[in-house]
Amino acid sequence: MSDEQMQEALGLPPQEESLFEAPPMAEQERMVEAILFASAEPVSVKELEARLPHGSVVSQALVNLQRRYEGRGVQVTRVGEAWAIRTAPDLGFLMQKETVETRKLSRAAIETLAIVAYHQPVTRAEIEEIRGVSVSRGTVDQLLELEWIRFGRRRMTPGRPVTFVVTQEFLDHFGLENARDLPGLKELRAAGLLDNRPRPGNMPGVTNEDEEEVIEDEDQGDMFEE
Amino acid sequence: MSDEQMQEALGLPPQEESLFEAPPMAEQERMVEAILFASAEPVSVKELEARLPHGSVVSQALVNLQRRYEGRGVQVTRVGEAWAIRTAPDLGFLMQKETVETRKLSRAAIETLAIVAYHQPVTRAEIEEIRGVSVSRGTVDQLLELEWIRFGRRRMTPGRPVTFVVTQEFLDHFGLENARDLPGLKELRAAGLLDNRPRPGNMPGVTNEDEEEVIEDEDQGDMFEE
Amino acid sequence: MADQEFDLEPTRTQSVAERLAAEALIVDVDGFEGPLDLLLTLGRTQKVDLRKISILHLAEQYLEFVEKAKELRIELAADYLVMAAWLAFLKSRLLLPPDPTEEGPSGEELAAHLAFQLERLAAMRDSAAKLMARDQKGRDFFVRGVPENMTRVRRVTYTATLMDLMQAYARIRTKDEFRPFVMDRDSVFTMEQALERMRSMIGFSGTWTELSSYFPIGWDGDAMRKRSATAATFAATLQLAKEGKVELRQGGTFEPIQLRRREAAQDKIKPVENIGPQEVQDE
Repeated sequence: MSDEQMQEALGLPPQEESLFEAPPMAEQERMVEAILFASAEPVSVKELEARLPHGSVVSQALVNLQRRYEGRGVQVTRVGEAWAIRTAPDLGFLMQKETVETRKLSRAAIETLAIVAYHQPVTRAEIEEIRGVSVSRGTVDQLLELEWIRFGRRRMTPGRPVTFVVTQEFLDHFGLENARDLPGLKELRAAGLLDNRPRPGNMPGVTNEDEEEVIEDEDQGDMFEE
Repeated sequence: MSDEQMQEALGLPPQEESLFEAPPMAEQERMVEAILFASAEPVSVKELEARLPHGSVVSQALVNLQRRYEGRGVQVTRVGEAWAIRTAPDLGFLMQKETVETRKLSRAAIETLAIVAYHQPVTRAEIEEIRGVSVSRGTVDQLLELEWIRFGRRRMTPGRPVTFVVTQEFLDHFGLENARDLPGLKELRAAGLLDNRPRPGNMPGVTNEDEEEVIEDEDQGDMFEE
Repeated sequence: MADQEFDLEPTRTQSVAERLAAEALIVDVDGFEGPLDLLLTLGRTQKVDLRKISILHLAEQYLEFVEKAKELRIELAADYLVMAAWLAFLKSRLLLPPDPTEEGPSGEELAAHLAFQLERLAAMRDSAAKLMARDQKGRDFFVRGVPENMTRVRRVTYTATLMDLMQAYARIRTKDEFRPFVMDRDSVFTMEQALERMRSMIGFSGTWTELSSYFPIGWDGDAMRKRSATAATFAATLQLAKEGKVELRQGGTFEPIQLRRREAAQDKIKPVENIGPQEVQDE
């Protein structure tokens, strides 16, 4: 397909009518391809737009490129608001050399991660409520260090507790386009299992032993100003 | 093209006759693609052969892959005895992240520019006379670089000094049709633009801020040699 | 919890296998992540869908577990014991007919919430397993092996407006002119003008004369002009006083200001202190 044909097929105005002289779509595709290939980290749509010539239609170039790589050895994948090229998962067996030994996560860490992912934004107290046991500092630290979770906004409830959310790195690591694609999310929601039901009356829960957190939080006030 | 067709086209023996059960050529291509993508270093044919399933024809897969990437944003290139995926040379400019910072023109520069605009063609000596202070090379260079002034005819006086005039670029930037359109002193005054209340420490007649300009000028005698 | 069982039958008919399992649990007490985890594990031995679990039965299983642990002199953490106490309370609530005078949630409500907690924990465990079973970066799929370094280029552009340009020019061209104020000059009487006027007039005023008599002709009509003339003349007077050329006096606040030429003989009178604006100073 020629550039003109492609542009027509995409319902884009012909080049001449464009306000800026954007390169043809095929050229925009090449540019996006080069940038995504060059980066190990996902590249945001915003950054692609900033780096491509004025008037480029990055979203379209991305869709075209993704289609072009379907079934190939590498894939164009979406990671939240960003895009990346990754090897096809079925070829992992060829990559012993590139395989990164990841630290084995404790059961507590894995469960905490899942709770943050499915319940985000979630406070530490809520994680503890779900697991029925207090969350050790080390567990949270490990997940923060892996850059799989980060601090979200403070909850506007007494004590203004911090919340945790999952990161782009989390999505990238588990090959998720966005947090809504978590396996079984819809079913869990439909079953009411993601509801935050208050514990009735005198039921035993987790008594939060680390009160120092409250104090420590005080001087982290500017951490969440975005 | 199907795998069989491709194999036939390449004059390869049909799959069934191969001693080992090598994957189809398209699959070998995917594998080579993934390995080249993920490798930190160029990969030799020997290593590719070791990593691909027995019976794979790596050299052919490489040729196919190279052809497939022709004209794309990245290329399959040979590096000595090894192969790698590299950004297409014409897209190298995309690998730069440019941050543009807009600054206001310095007082010295804007004054010099104004004198050139109002008095063109004007020599450097004349500019200095009007400003009452010497004009640094940097200031003139900056204006030349911005393409707001350029060299005009030499003045037919002793020493044949070069003159400066404003450019079309200048007129475009300031939205003027002609330098003669610039308002005269009387009009400036009537428009209330003659707000020249001297600032403290900057009394009229006092040589202005950039005293180093004078020194700097000493060894710049060659500035006007064309 | 419609199918809540209200008899102790299940405890008595507990199979040998279940008893053995319970004992194995006790040996493994360190392996549990809190009472809820233990309850979930116990619940699984009921071999029913978690939604149909008998909370009463579960409470009894748990209490039995705690009893066994005591017999074996295994020290349980406090929260296990708190849970045991609460489950004992729940059990009594479930078995006794509801007391209408009692406040707080009913036994069924408490049981329902416990069932919800167990189901939610089980769901999260399940989801965690599914998450970890996904293709993972660095294990199943891989990133670019030779990421290219992004060179950062900083470019500076300069800008100026036509206004900047014209103001700059105006600034240069009026540098030599001594006009500190820029306004509509028609209504402005400058101090320089006033000074000039007074220098030529002062020689003739040997007697006290009111300041207003020095105002230029035709400047007392329009309010703005009058104000300007007054200010300029007064400032000029101060300057002259400073120079020692005139004397000033005023009867009181808001009284008219009078002045006269200063004679050489009256040298002892100190000139007025430096009150005038800075610009007034001699060139």
